[in-house]
Amino acid sequence: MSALIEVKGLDKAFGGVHAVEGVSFAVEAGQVYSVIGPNGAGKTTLFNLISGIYTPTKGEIRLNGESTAKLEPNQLAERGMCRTFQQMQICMNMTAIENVMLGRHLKLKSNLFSTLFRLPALLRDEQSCRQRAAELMEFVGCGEYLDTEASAMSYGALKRLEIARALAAEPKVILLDEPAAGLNGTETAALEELIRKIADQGTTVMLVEHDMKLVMGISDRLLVLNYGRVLAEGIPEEIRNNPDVIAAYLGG
Amino acid sequence: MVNRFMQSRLRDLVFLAIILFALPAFLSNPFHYDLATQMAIIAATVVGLNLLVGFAGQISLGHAGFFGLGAYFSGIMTGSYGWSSIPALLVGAVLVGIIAWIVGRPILRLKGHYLSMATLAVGFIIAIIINNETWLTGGPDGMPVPSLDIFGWELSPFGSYSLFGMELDGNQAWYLFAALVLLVAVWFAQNLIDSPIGRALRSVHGSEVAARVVGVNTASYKSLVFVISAIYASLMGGLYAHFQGFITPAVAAFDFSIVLITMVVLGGMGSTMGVILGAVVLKLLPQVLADFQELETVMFGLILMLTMIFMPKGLLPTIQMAVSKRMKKKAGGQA
Amino acid sequence: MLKTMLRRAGKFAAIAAAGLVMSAQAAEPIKIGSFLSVTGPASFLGDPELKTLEMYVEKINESGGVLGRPLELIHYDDVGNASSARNFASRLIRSDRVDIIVGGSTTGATMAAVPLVEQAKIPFISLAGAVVITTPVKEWVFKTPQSDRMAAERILSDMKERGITKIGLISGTDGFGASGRTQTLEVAKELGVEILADVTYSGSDTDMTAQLTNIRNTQGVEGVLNFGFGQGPAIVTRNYAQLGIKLPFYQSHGVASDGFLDLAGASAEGLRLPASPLLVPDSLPEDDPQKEVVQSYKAEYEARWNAKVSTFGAYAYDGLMLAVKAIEAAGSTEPEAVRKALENIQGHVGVTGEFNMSPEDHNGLKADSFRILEVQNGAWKLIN
Amino acid sequence: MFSEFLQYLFTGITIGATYALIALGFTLIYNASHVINFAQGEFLMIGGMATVSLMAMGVPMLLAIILAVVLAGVLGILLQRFAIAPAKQADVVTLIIITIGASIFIRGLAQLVWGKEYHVMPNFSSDEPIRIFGAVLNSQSLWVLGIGAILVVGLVLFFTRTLIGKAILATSMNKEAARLVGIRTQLVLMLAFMVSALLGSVAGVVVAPITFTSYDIGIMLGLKGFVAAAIGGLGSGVGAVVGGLLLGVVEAMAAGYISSDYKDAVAFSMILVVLFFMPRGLFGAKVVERV
Repeated sequence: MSALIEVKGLDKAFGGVHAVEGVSFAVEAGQVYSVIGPNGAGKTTLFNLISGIYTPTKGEIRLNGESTAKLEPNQLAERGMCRTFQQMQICMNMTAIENVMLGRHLKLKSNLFSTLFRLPALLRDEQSCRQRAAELMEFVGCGEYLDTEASAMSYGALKRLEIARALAAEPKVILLDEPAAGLNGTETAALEELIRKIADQGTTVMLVEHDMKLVMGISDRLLVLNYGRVLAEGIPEEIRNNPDVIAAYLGG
Repeated sequence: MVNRFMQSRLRDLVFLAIILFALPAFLSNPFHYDLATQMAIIAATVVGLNLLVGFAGQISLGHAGFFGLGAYFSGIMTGSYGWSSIPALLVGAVLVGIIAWIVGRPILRLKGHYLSMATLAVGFIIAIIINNETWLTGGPDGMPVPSLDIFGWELSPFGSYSLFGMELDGNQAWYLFAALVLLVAVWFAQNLIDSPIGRALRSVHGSEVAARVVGVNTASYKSLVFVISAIYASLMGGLYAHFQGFITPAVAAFDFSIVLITMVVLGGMGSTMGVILGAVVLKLLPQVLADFQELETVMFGLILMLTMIFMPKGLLPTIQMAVSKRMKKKAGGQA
Repeated sequence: MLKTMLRRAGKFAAIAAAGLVMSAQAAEPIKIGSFLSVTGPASFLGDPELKTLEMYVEKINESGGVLGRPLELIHYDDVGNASSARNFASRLIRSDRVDIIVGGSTTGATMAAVPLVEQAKIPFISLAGAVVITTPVKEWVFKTPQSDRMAAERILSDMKERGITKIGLISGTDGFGASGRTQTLEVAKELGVEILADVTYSGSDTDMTAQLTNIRNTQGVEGVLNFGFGQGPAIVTRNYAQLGIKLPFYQSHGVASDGFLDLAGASAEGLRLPASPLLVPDSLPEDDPQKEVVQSYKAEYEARWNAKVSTFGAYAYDGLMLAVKAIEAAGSTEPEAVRKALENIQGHVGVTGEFNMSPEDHNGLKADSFRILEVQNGAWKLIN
Repeated sequence: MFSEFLQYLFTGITIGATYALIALGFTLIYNASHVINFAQGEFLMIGGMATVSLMAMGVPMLLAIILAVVLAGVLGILLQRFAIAPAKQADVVTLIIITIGASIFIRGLAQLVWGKEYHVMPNFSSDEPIRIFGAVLNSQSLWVLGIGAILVVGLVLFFTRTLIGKAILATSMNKEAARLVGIRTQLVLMLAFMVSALLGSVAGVVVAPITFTSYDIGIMLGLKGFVAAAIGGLGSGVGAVVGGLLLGVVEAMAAGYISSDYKDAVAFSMILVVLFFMPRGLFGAKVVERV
């Protein structure tokens, strides 16, 4: 069985500066796969490459065996990839639940005619979509915000909301970019619980995170980046004991 | 379970209908009906433009071009080629939609001021063509347009009609017609906003990248809303031409594009009721200021500037915020 | 409860409406309505027109008004925009309920108002030039300026007299220029004048050298005509001189004002144009019937406004005088009677020319009411 | 044939230089505050009209020009202080509408003060045109080009050699960081508006002898300046100059060779083509989407 995500010799340069250089790895379906590394190691750039927001300078990414070189982010979403952002991307001009309902975009049949005349079929779809979105918000733990304007919500709630939106698309793989950043201890614990639940449902999770405790606790495998290059790759146990990793983290 | 939009949609639509049908009690002469009719038509145009600007967050400084195309297409087909109004309006709308789609695809990739520039250029090119092709459009001096006929039934500001036993003159009949058109335009706009398509559109404004990663093909949604708002403009342009009975290239001019976008921003971007208010205010202002003669321009500029400085969110949203703050205060005081 | 609320709302509306309508309850004045392009790109038309109307309405009222009733001038500024012109015409007719309209600075503004005027059956004397305003004749629409067609006839005939039969044409893309261009092309065909080059410029252009170079390089051109108004023709004139084009140069009546000479300066030397005698009142022969009218209008206007008189103000003067004459002849402001009286005005000597109206001619001027003037030593000189 | 081409080129470069100066004004303000100032054309109008009216009062030309430019500069500061600064939270479109309101207001005032007529300003030097290979060049065109070049060089020196210039640049790159290192950003923004107004008014003065001047001359020239700035790429000084000259030359060539009816349409089509291939104009900065 081939890997769900396969990255080979990936390169991304911004005006001569290599943010990601010669990175290769593979993520099997069902894993929780984390990318760690010091600030500026190229983690977010890597996510932007995988999710199609940046085009690689060199190298190849395969999703389910298919090359993603020519695919736009929305086409990747159609193929089951969804993500959250380090700097949250919430539509502040909508309510919380609308943000999650947006996540179900691909699951809804939208037809201009039935939309304009607001035909019963559309209403039914909308009802069930809303219901599903409400469940998801409950699932991630921001169920009390349903019709709150997104702009009026707290940071932590928005972080969870973004995950709910990504889940609403029922992705095969979800990319979480620093979901724990800015969260306090209790919130982080809840997040860990949430990620576990997501993984238990069979969704592959890719994670960029700084919180070592969290990462080591839930990851099946880890990728360590440093200055855009792969420093190490393996199961948490191997990473923990890798001298290069220790050196990099301790400022060696 | 009733969501925010459903509530406000019903409330807004009923509220608007009450205002529209109660208004005649305050209109004392045909000139008032004349103005009110124009306001309704322009308001419907702006409701369409608001879908693009207010909800999808894409600026257009050339929308009068589409309004003008609709006006001239309808005027030319009915006037010179003997078409009936309804097919002229509809075919015009389809053509304008196609044109908008063709130009929209490439220019909607642009962002911010570059998009304003490109839409401005498109509007200018349309206006220049209308101005120059005198054989077809009558050139800068304009052309007369026959009155509206709806499947053989003629609606003219100069006619007289009876409705449920009420005697109406042409201006009153036109007003009622335009009011209905506005209601339908608002209804469509609201249905669109509160739907999967509408969410996709709004997400383009809220966070384009978020929209893309959940599978929204933002490029085609931007095109879609551009086309829809162009069709609104085209249809309303056609109606405007039939109502006025005479059009000049001013209906397609840059100045008018600016007026349209100003109505949206002044009234409140993203608020359907707000932009209608914006249209009413901007249409009324020149009439009110007419008595100030030389001071008219200065005052218009000053009012526009001050309103936008002190109410950057637009008239209606600012008023609504003030009211809800007040009510909260009251509630808080009692608690 | 609801009733009182409604009543109160009604009261509000009445107050608001009164504010909008400009209440006017003087002793049965005769209401003269006007919409003019007082500001905007055509303000050089609307501004002197409004000044003239204001001044003569005042004067007439000082000497007892018309039919013993004072005149009341209700005027709006259409900013050169045809849609606002139409709206203000609507307001004049339906809200202000004027007896007659004297206005419409541009052809676009006039034509936009025509359907309303025709329907409301209110006499309307337009101050705009294009031939379409009165050809075909519209029952309620009259106009005081000579049509652009007459201007084209006058210019092309003068050219032919000088032996010029192949010309270059440069015109503005505004209403005046475009209509003038169309008429010139038609008249040229009738008179056997060939138009070898035909170029345009838009109202806001600041340099017409490219277009003139194009004409200069066209083989066989013997003379050049510029049909346009505003500042454009002055720029054309200066570029013409700079390029050193020596061919006979004509302008239209659109620039027949002293302001044009100020703008064009020495470059205007030698150019010709058709104009009303207003620019050369003193060189008219003593027996010219227009001499007195023209001289006194010029003197009065310049004394009152401390500004140079312009041909366009004279259109308003003639319009107002025709209206007064018609109302006096009709003995009332009853629209149909006034319209009939207007149609029957004969031998009325105005500043623009001698008006002989008829049911077939709502302009009443002949092409020879245009005099051909030439700029000599920085001043207008009457040629014929 | 060649003289014809040369003639179009002269015409295009002269008017293009004017566009370039206005475009530079747009660029300056855009760089400092990311505002597109639709009142830019009014600075040009103020320059020309104030000079003409002061000269009519008997003030010598040079002094009249200086006073007019100072007046425009003050106006630029007032515009920033009272219209732009209070609305700093506003949306991009809202700011556009504010500057449009400001331009209508300024135009209305000018019309009240100076009237609606067009006015002539004499050439700075001889009225005699210069002849080169059969083409004619208005001597004033040399003034436009010369002063335009001086202003461009002056601007470059201003931004690279003076503390104030560097402060404006720093603010444009990162407002917060600039504030942290002690730059008074509000003051800097005000300065940017002032310099932009100075540029516009000087442009207005030098072209007035060619174009005449009136209270509404700023509308179209201002718009063309925006077009030029967009072609060149907003925020790029080189782009503004190239965009302005390009627009002027294309207009003149189109009027001469293609169709004078459609020369403006040709210019506007050119923008569409440029933006189609280069969505940020010819010299616009490439921006990487940051998420």
